[in-house]
Amino acid sequence: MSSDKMAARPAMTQQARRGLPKPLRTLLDTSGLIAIFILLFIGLSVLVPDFLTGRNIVGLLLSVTLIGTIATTMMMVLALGEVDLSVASIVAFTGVVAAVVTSNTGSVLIGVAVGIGAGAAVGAFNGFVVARFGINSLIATLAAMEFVRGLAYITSGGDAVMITVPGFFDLGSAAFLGLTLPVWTMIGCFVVFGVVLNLTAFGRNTLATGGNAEAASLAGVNVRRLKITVFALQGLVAGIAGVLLTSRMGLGDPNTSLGLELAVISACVLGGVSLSGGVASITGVLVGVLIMGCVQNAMGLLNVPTFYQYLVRGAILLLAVMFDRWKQSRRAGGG
Amino acid sequence: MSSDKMAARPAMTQQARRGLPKPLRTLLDTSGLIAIFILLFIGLSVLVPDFLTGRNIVGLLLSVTLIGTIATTMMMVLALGEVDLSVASIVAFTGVVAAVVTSNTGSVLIGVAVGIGAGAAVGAFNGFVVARFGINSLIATLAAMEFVRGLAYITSGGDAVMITVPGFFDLGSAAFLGLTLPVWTMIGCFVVFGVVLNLTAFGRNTLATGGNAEAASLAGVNVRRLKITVFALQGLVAGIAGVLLTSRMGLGDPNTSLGLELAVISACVLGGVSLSGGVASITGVLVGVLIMGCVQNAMGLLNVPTFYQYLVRGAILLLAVMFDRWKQSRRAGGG
Amino acid sequence: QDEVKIGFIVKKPEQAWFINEQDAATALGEEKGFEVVSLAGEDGQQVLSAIDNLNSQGADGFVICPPDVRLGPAIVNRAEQYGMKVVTVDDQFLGPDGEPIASVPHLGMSGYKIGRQVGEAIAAEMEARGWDLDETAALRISNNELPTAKARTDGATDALLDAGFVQDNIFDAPQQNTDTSSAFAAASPVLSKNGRFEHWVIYALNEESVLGGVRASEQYGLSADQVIGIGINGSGAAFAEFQRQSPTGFYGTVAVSSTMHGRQTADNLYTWITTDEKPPANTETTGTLMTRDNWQQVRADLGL
Amino acid sequence: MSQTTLRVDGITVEFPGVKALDGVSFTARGGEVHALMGENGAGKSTLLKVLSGVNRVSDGRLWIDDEPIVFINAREALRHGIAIIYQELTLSPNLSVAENLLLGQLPVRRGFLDRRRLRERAMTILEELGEEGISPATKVRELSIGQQQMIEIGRALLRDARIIAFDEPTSSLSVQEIRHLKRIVARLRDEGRVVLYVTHRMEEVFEMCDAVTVFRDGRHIRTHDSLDGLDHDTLVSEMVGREIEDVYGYRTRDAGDVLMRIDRLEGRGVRAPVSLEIRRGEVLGLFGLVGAGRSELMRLVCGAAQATGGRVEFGGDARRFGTPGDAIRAGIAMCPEDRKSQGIFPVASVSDNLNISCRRFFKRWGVFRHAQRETRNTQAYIRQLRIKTPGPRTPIANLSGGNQQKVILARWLAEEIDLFVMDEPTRGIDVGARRDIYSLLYDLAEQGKGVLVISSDLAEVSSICDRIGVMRDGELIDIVPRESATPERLLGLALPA
Ligand SMILES: Nc1ncnc2c1ncn2[C@@H]1O[C@H](COP(=O)(O)OP(=O)(O)OP(=O)(O)O)[C@@H](O)[C@H]1O
Ligand SMILES: Nc1ncnc2c1ncn2[C@@H]1O[C@H](COP(=O)(O)OP(=O)(O)OP(=O)(O)O)[C@@H](O)[C@H]1O
Ligand SMILES: [Mg+2]
Ligand SMILES: [Mg+2]
Repeated sequence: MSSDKMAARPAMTQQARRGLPKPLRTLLDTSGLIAIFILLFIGLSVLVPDFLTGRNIVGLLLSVTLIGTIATTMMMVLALGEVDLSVASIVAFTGVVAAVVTSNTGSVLIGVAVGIGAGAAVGAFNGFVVARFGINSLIATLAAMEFVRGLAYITSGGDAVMITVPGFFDLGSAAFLGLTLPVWTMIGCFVVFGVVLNLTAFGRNTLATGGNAEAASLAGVNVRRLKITVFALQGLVAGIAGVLLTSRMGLGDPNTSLGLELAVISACVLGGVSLSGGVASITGVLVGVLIMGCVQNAMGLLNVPTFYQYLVRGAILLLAVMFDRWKQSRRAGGG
Repeated sequence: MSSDKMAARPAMTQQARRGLPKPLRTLLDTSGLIAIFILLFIGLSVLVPDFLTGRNIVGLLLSVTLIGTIATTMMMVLALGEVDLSVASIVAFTGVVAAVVTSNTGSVLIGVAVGIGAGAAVGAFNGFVVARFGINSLIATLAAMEFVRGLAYITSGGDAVMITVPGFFDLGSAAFLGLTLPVWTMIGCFVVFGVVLNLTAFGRNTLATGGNAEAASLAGVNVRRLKITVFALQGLVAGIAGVLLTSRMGLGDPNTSLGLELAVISACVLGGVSLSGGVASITGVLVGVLIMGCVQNAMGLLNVPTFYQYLVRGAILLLAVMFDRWKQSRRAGGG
Repeated sequence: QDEVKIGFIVKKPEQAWFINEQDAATALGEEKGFEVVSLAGEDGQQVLSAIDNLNSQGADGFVICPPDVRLGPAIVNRAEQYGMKVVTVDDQFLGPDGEPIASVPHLGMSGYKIGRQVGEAIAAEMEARGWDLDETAALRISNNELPTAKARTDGATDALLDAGFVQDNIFDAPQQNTDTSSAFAAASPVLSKNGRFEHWVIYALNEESVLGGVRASEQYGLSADQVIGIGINGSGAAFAEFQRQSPTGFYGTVAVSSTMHGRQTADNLYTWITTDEKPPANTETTGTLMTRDNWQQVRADLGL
Repeated sequence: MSQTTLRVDGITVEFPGVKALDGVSFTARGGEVHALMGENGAGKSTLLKVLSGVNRVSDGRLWIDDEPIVFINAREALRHGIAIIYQELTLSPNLSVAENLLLGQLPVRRGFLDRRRLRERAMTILEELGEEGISPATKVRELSIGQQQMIEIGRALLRDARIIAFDEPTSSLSVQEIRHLKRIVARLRDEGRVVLYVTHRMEEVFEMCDAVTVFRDGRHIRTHDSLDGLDHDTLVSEMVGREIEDVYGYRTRDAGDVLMRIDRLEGRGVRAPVSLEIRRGEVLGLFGLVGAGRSELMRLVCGAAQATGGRVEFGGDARRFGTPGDAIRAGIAMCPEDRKSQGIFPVASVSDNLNISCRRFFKRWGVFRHAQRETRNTQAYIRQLRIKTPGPRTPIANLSGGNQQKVILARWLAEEIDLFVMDEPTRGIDVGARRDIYSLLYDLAEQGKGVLVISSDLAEVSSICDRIGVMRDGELIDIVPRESATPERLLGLALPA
């Protein structure tokens, strides 16, 4: 609707744009969000000392692995027109399970497998409840969020679980080309789900279902199976993230990652994923994650007092979305 | 879709229903959720010692005032097809502001007015951003949630703000007919917003806009003004709740009510309010709030270990929604 | 290297306690000419990012109150990797064996001991008021998800039991958060269920929670002289309560000097970095009971 | 009421990549029904949306009674007495019929909703619409699309507008409702209002309208101030820019063996068991009034709803499909009737909309989709059905209604299956494209496939089908062979006895 309203003044915007140098103009025109990110990144590199150093960038990447990894499947869930609030609990639960199982069996492999499997099982259950009974995913996963967090506390006895098998730590610190396994996992997830979303029928069906579930069903998409699969994938990836987190930290903490779900969802939405389903882009999500990570990192480097960090985070989030909206309507108007 | 599938066996369900006593049958047929609540309430009264005592019920009511009060306007926001994540921050912020202003001016009236006004202002700003710029309300209010929480910390310096004017405490403890002002406020909000939703053009326009914003706008509803008003009301009511909380507790705590927004939203959704807008019922919300409150209260009385409380809360939430769904599809099938 | 730079990482950056610590450290830094970077580490993930961040800024070491004591090995590991020195404040690292990591200097109060102090103060006041132990119940506002909270309430419980408190009269009110309203909600059913008791004592992990319990007790018609609530910290919530016109059930609080903690640990670390003199392995601090009568004095003494 | 004049003066509307209207000028006078005609995507709906302030113009203006205006939003337009019945339904599904009818002008008394007046006004208007059967308290989502369309019309009538425009109102209405609509339109005209009427049905133009303006590609082609002496073929060739002799172009074929046999099938919406056979190479029609149960019957067959009794034999075996997907894989596809709620994926591209089902045939290494083949497929249908779109990647929501319908149709034409069930396939499609579609259907039949067409367009069913089943009130009344299927006979069977 609002794009309709903006549509009326193409001439004006076209003029305004002439003032900018050519490459910047093209960039602004093709993607608002990527442009925001690049400008932000350049700005931070220039203004914030120590920002553009190899070790800071590695640190930055590491700090967004959890959000980034889970954002890839959250993107799928949102594309489907659903939402998953239980991811933070799954991270905590699978981490605890992996720690307990590894400690008890002495086998890293079994521990990791059971941990990840537990995540996938929770995800599949969410999907089943949503798809089979037609229950709103917000409420279903909110229930799962409580339930699974409870399971994490019960499994761990409320206290963080130490891991005694040294091989477990290697998972989180194994490095290749200067990046550790968690970072590679995040990169892998971006690649895999980027491919899934864009290059497979499964991905397109997910988008279609998010756009209009009834039409998708009539067009032969097995909506129920699709939903279960997507939620199971979400659980699986959250499980992987949880296990890696545990191995990085050296302990399975049932209290970990409170509030992670909102951070992940907002990274996705910042990246242009529609909450009403049907619209998603993997580059958008990547950029959304990176914007949030860079801002947080720069605030740490600049020693911004905690309280003001809230203001900055809120303001950046709002400004980024507003700028993106403005870009979109301008593009619609400018033709 | 799923109602279509259930629709196939009216004969069977009609038969099954004959087995139940008449009044129960009618109840089950008219409203699933109210029935769940009544059964739950009877069950708890019988099984949980001390549940059905005057003072426990008063305590129960008091413990749900915060959620209950805010749920009434959250219902309006959800009916509009939007969502507001910033309520918890508004509660904290307005409480702190009221405490600071009261202490500095020495006037309870000014403190309360400024506190509530601050809430309304934040709400109106949210509405403005959502309505004017067409920004997704989840992301806009997420930004506000961060920003306003930051403001609360900055206003208070991070520490709870003490109130020196004794008149302020009376607000939270003033009693009438055995119920205190916060409880009456909650009751008042339920009445007011019940009336607004069902008996005014404003309420019906809100539902129409939530059901199909384009249709409402084409039919001449001033959607933009409507959105700003609803969000402002939400801010106003959250402000009232925040000020009352501060006066009840005797201090303005910037850390208060973390996670309240999810509790409020889930009470609404439990009460049958649709997240996609256009469907809302005030009795539903009341029952949703009461179910959550009763369960929490009973777990306290039964001394359920903390960790298992998570399981119970999750399970109750899921079961209630599932039962409600099942009821709905049965009714659709049987009718 | 021209200027020394240290980090100060805390688990709850919004709480007055930790803000005081960080502020005190920063103030000391200005006095002595080193820079303090205040960072948040609310979970393991954030702590490691904070350390990476410090490393990017070229810091020489950091003071930390970890979100989980068992993160010790991972944190020490990361710090060693970057050649940074670590001291802990408030919460001491535990090693894989469950024992404190002795190689990391620590300064703090043991949660259990401070809890005991609360319990002892309550016992003393009960005795002073001459309460009958059979008619006295304890409202333990617990938060078993948080190990520090558990240590504190356990300490208080043990001290009360040692003073002859009746085990069966201790009731748990599990809160979901650490703020006033969640404590209020948790306390309500317990109080309503146990109306037969004449007197109540209330304790929890902090002042806000005890206050919530006291507010709930008022709701159930218990007067100030029927309730003894004692908190822990010495923050605005307590001061607010002490400033009220008439006494309430919030009898006192065990105040601990966050300022001293922040200053001392920062100083220790600075000395370690500049003179290579390692601070003592474990310094235990204690709290001071602060009541309506002496709160201003104690507040000034502790520099809160 | 005094007579109003609407003058459209040099209106130009641009969308990214399209000039939807290009300097259009004409005049419509009160007391006449002015038809707007043109191919799909010619710009008819765009013009109406300019009238209602939804679309902004980049040039030109409107004159109402010699007063120049350009509206900035829908409220403004409503205040100036302009009411539009849009091509796509714009109702709020969970509100009652009465509330939807009066949305935007709900009656208020002392600050509160005046429920009594709400109900009364709703009842009056429902009666006028000939929909006395609908209770004002019913939720709109429980109505059939035809009924919803009538509510939409009722809402516009309640505006008491000077200028009232209908955008293809009859595309989802059946004979009975169309009759009411015609009466209403005549009354509006007699009251001196300006009535604009968009349709693709020629017979309506000649029957109801007094003047006609023809558009092509966003340009004004010609305004006939009177229909005297204007003949069907001239109008068609002005619209599509070529000669079309017989739109239906029926081709005879021989029927093969039985493809599907429905035996005493029962379920929701189908009150009496239905038995029916369709042969290879046959085009079978299903005619009936709105709510006769044709769609419901086919939903039972295609797995979109579950039958309570009876059986379906397909290709010789008894089959039961749990989901439409099962049916499609077995060789039956259904093109749904409600394109907005059951057909399109509004935010997805034309290509994604078209290939959603058939893409399973072009996979790479069993997993990846074959983007080139999808694009090729899309482009082939864009050419074949003359779909007017800037390109295969345009979001389908930017297409005109008729072009969206063509995309949905192409989705099923691209399928490699044996039985095509088409529910109201030509809804909103212009004459030229219709001809192309019919000839495609005959092609399919000639290849030995079965085609089942549900249609409420009497002329259409009686002209293109080999046999026509007539349903009434959830019952299959009779199956009439083409030779004896006169419109009168079909209508006689379909109308309540
Ligand atoms: N919102 C939009 N964005 C982009 N293009 C649009 C939009 N709306 C319409 N168009 C384009 O404008 C042109 C005219 O469309 P319009 O809907 O007016 O056609 P129409 O004459 O009503 O056709 P139909 O008979 O199919 O309804 C089409 O090419 C269409 O693709
Ligand atoms: N969602 C619904 N809820 C309740 N009743 C419905 C619903 N959909 C259809 N019906 C009813 O089922 C019956 C059959 O409707 P159906 O849509 O199958 O008729 P049809 O012959 O296909 O007519 P149409 O011309 O509208 O497509 C009608 O009485 C209709 O009112
Ligand atoms: Mg059109
Ligand atoms: Mg139909």
